[in-house]
Amino acid sequence: MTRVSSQLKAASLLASACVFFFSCGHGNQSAVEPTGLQAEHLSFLWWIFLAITAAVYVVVMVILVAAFFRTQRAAAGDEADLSPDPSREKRASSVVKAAVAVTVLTMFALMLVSFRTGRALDTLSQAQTPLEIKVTGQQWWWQIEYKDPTPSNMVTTANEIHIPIGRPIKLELVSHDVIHSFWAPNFHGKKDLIPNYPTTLFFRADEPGVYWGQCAEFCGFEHAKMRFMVVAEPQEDFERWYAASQQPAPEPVTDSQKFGRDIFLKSVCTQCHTIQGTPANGRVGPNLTHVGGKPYIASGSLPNDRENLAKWITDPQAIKPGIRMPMNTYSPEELNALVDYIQSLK
Amino acid sequence: MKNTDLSKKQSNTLTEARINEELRALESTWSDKPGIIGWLSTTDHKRVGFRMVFTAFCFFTFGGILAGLMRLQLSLPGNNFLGPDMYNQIFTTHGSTMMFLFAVPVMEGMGIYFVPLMIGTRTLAFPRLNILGYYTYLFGGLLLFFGLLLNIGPDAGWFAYVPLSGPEYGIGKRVDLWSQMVSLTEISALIASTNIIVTVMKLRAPGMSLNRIPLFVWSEVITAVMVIFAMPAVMIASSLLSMDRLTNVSTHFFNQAEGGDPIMWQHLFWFFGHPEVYIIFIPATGMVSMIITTFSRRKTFGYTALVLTMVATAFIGFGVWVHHMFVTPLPQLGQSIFTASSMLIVVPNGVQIFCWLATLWLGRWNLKTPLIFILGFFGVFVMGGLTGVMLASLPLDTQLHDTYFVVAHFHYVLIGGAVFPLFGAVYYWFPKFCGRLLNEAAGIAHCILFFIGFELVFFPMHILGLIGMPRRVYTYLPETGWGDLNMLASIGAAVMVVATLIFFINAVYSWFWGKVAAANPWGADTLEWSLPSPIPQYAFQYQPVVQGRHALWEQTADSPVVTGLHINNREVVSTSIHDAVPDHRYGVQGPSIMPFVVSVITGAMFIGFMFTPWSLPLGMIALFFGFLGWFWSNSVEHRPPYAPLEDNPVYDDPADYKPVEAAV
Amino acid sequence: MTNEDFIGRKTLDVSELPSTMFDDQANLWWGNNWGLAIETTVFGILVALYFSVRMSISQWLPPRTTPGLPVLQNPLPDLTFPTIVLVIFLISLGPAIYLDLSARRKDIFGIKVGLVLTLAFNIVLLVCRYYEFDTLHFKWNDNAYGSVTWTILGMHMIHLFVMAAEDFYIILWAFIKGVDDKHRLDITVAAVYWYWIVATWVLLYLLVFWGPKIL
Amino acid sequence: MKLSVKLLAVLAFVLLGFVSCEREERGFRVKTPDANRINAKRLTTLQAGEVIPEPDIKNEYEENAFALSEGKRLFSQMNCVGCHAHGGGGMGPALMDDKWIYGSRPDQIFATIEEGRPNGMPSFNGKLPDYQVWQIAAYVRSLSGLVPKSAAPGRDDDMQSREPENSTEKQEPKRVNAPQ
Repeated sequence: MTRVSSQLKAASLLASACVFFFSCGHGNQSAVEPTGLQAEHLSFLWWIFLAITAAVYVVVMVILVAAFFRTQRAAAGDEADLSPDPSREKRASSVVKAAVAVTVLTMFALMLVSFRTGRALDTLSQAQTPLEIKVTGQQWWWQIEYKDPTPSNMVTTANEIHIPIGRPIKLELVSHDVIHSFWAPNFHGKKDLIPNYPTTLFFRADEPGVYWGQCAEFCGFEHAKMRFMVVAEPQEDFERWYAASQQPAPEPVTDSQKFGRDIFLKSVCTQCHTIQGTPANGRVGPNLTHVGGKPYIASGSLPNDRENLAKWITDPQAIKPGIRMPMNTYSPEELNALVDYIQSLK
Repeated sequence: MKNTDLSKKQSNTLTEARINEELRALESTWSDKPGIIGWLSTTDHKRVGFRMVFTAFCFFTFGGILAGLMRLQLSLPGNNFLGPDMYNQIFTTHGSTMMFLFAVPVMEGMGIYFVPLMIGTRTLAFPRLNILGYYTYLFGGLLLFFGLLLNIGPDAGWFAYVPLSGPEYGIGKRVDLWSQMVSLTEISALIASTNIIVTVMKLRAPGMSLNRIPLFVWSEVITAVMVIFAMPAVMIASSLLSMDRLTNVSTHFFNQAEGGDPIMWQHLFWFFGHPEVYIIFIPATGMVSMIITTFSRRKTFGYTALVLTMVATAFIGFGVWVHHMFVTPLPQLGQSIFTASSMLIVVPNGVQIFCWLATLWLGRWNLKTPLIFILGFFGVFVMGGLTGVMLASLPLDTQLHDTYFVVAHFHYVLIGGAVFPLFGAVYYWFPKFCGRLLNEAAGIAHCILFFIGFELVFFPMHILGLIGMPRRVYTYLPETGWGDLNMLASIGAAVMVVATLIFFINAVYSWFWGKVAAANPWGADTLEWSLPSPIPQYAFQYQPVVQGRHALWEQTADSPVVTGLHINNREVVSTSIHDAVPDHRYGVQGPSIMPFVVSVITGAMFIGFMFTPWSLPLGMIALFFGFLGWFWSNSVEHRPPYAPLEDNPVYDDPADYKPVEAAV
Repeated sequence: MTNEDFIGRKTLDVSELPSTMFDDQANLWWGNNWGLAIETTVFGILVALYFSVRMSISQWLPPRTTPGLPVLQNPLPDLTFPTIVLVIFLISLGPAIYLDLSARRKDIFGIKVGLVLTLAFNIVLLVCRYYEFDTLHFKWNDNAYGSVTWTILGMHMIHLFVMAAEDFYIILWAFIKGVDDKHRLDITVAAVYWYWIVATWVLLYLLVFWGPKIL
Repeated sequence: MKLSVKLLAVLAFVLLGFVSCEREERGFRVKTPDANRINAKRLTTLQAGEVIPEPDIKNEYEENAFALSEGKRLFSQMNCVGCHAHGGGGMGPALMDDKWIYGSRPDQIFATIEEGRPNGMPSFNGKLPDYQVWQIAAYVRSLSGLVPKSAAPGRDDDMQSREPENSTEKQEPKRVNAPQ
């Protein structure tokens, strides 16, 4: 029986390992495919821990299987052994003591590696002139504010962080409602955003690409769809994006877009959303100034296209039940114009 | 009579006539009242313990159904089967059920059932409190479940972090249901623990000195001590939370703006929450020790080490709670200390594993279902322990915390460390419940399927966590690539359901039509196996005198028994704490309906406290009368010594009695 | 085992052993003490909570700025009345010790006098506690400091209630049914409870009434 | 025997539940109670012809904890606090007392929010979906204790400026004239 179960065990390990390799393609939200300095330290630590603990596991299982094969079988009626062979007992006792010593040493080694990694992680916070970004977790989206000495140069956006590669990033993490947790596994471990406990997180991106992160502390209905995107790009690309983001929203061009803007400004949208350059200045929901240029809407849960926008505007509760955006009723023409306008906000 | 040993106190005075007369008296003295009143008022620890285990398994089933629903929801990306509202209620109820309503009570229930039997006595020290504890647990559990059925289940997670569970964001009465459930079940746990500790301290059979106590009993005592220092934290936390939320009270314990602290909630919760894991695990290690000893047909290797490691685990277990808070903004130095202590706790657990392996290595295996479950325990639990080492590392934990990796880890630890041994224990002790054996073939099928299903469900979760899946998400997007592994896990859940169904069918079938078991079908060593199955209400016709650590293996055909207890009162012999020398005859109260009445009042008081603070004074007034009735019905006033038979040497002075030197 | 197995067995006769023992030989004493261990843990956690509140509040003691009430700038708790109450607590140890000793001596008159005296003290202290809440100058819902001090006082007050009820039950029994061995044990255990109530109060008094000054 | 006990317990809990579960419903995809809206927009009972009886409109949100808390959130996010503070009043009248200028009935409050009032109360017509206005109206009544306490919101995680809604004593509404 144990043979069967241990074989099954081996088989399931093997199968799981296969699955592991197959799933490695999705590396843009993965702790074991680091693209930043911090995550590389952590990933290194992970593989060390995995190697050592896997070895321990194999040793224990081998002993168990060996015991299964070598010990004699007995029946319930057999006399129990109350005065076992003292020399065997003594040998076993020495082996157990040695095993305990090895355990203590292994733990100590792991502890040291762990502390060293912790110190290595801390060095980034000494970096000069990091890019400072304030991240505010809200139920259920992320407000991103790029700090700038001149207030009018500050950039406010949502659920999408653009960063230059190679430069240390300093995130100021804040929450005003419940506890959220900021986690972009390719760059660093997570950090909790606890109301009234502002905190910081340093990381650095080393390879350009689009990476995902999401809230890791349960925060209510739409915890699952509180995602964000990190776009790591070369310095010049970043600067271009930053300069564009500082601009107010582009004026509508076509008639449909103009009609769409009028609808936007007349209806409930303005109570919550801001579009810079228009009277819409609500602070409740995400800033929509450049929403048309974003690949995703609804905190990274819907690709940004016409159909999804229309769906999202009319019935957000079907996509993210419990979210604070109300359902809206528009005639088809109105909706069409509204979507035209929003898509023009590049 | 100085320095006399046992032999001087023994005489051949038990005649058949006397035995028969005493047996008849015992039967009527220890029997319950008839009818529904008798059912409600029983103080028989076996009935209460079984009820607790049975109720806990009912909650286990409900909790399992909830887990199945969650796996259904997560099997496909973007699934619409359960919305976030329902999903949040379900995962909160699943977690709370498995921790508060299954794992802890089932271990207490096994303790309530077997501890008195294993130490050779007839009752717990406070039998009426015992049944009170059961009812408060039952009411707490029903409260939670009817909440869920009525769509008002708590939805803030089983550790209910403020402010999400607080008055501003925890809308309605949902979290109140959770906090009152916690208070009620923790009252029950505290009662059971006090009871078990005192029972083991004072009611052990003569001769069962400290170094002869069976390991399962040790584990229950150590757990009980942990409960006493851990559970008050969560009880206070949940009471403070309900006070923060309550109409006309609105305190500010967790309101930072008024001097409270939301992180204090996490400290209070995890100061309970981490020991809780050991509260569940340590009794399971007791079961492992019992089963391994019996089925490897030899004395336990490293008895003293096993006891000391349990004690060490209990101690260190109180010093590791902050590793649940590694990603909160706390000072790093303090957190590093908790990394060290969290890794330290591996050492006693390692010692346990090595001792068990040595026992198995040196013994001759009687390979029956209970032992097979223990092998499964090794396969699963060791991996859970090792992933625990990873989570203890502060830097590594920042990646793994609150992901599916953690979900995998604690299911390996709790199912591997507690449910596998528990199933083994059920197969092992089933004959004591009903006098019949569980079917072996079905048992083996159950074990193998459960093991396969378990690995299918939880192994992929390690990987899911590493590739970014946080816990407590009700759905995920197709582009995350988590779909395949989630589907695999959901298929595994179906296998686990099949395995559990086999177990339930086996249990029901064997209860009525299984193979009739002898008193000691496994050739085990502890005292409960000297009793007929099922066990009569008085348990021991004569309480035994224990002569060795493995009581049944080391006793002889003429080992002495205790006489002279009053057969018309519920009496047992009470012994000294260290050497188990008899010091007095301890009379306990018989059945009474008052514990039920008091528990109803308590339940009503706690439920009322969700709505109005006035339930507290009103409840206390009602409790005053409830306890008055209880106190007044403590009717045993005088217990004159039971007349000894002629020729029976009189037992003079407790100090004269010395147990036979224990073989260490 | 069957009946036959017992025939002719050696026996260990315990019939001459007493049916009630005191102190660490009594089950009830241990049950009570483990219960007190639970309650001590409860108070320990509440004390920790008090310190946590102290850490969260930068200006200690915070002014009372409750809407609808006049602002109090330095709302330190009054010390006179609580100190008098503390002295009453300490004096009440006298009757409790007398009761404890009488129970052990089997002095029925002493027991009855002691019971009535302790209950009287208990009730006086309950009334005092009611007024003690006012000396804090905060209400439970003013801020976290108010919440935690009220909870500490309230928790301790619940013990006063429980003790009063216990005393009352024993008095009923003693005056109606007389004092037997079992209830002598109950009385000594109740006395332990009272010692514990007084001991915890000494510490909690220092924390609650001196803490605002010295912390 | 076992069964009967459990059945009894079940029954008791179910009864308890029926009382409470309406209060806990989370309505995400809320359709506006349109029928109410027509009546609610009447500003006066004066009209030509036959007297239409006073509409007796019950705002279901007043017994629903989720809707009340949504109303509370909107009350603060739509900047009602700017003038009314947290119910205590400032530029606008206090909402936590017993004085009502434009009526205390749910439909009257709805009309006040929807149409605005002289001396500064803006109109939210078209600025908020109707159901959210009803939620705010329900919340406004909770400020003076006019909704069941078991559904009203608890205290904020904030500096306290008033009694929490679920601890407010009921203020019997009185009609007063607008201050000149």
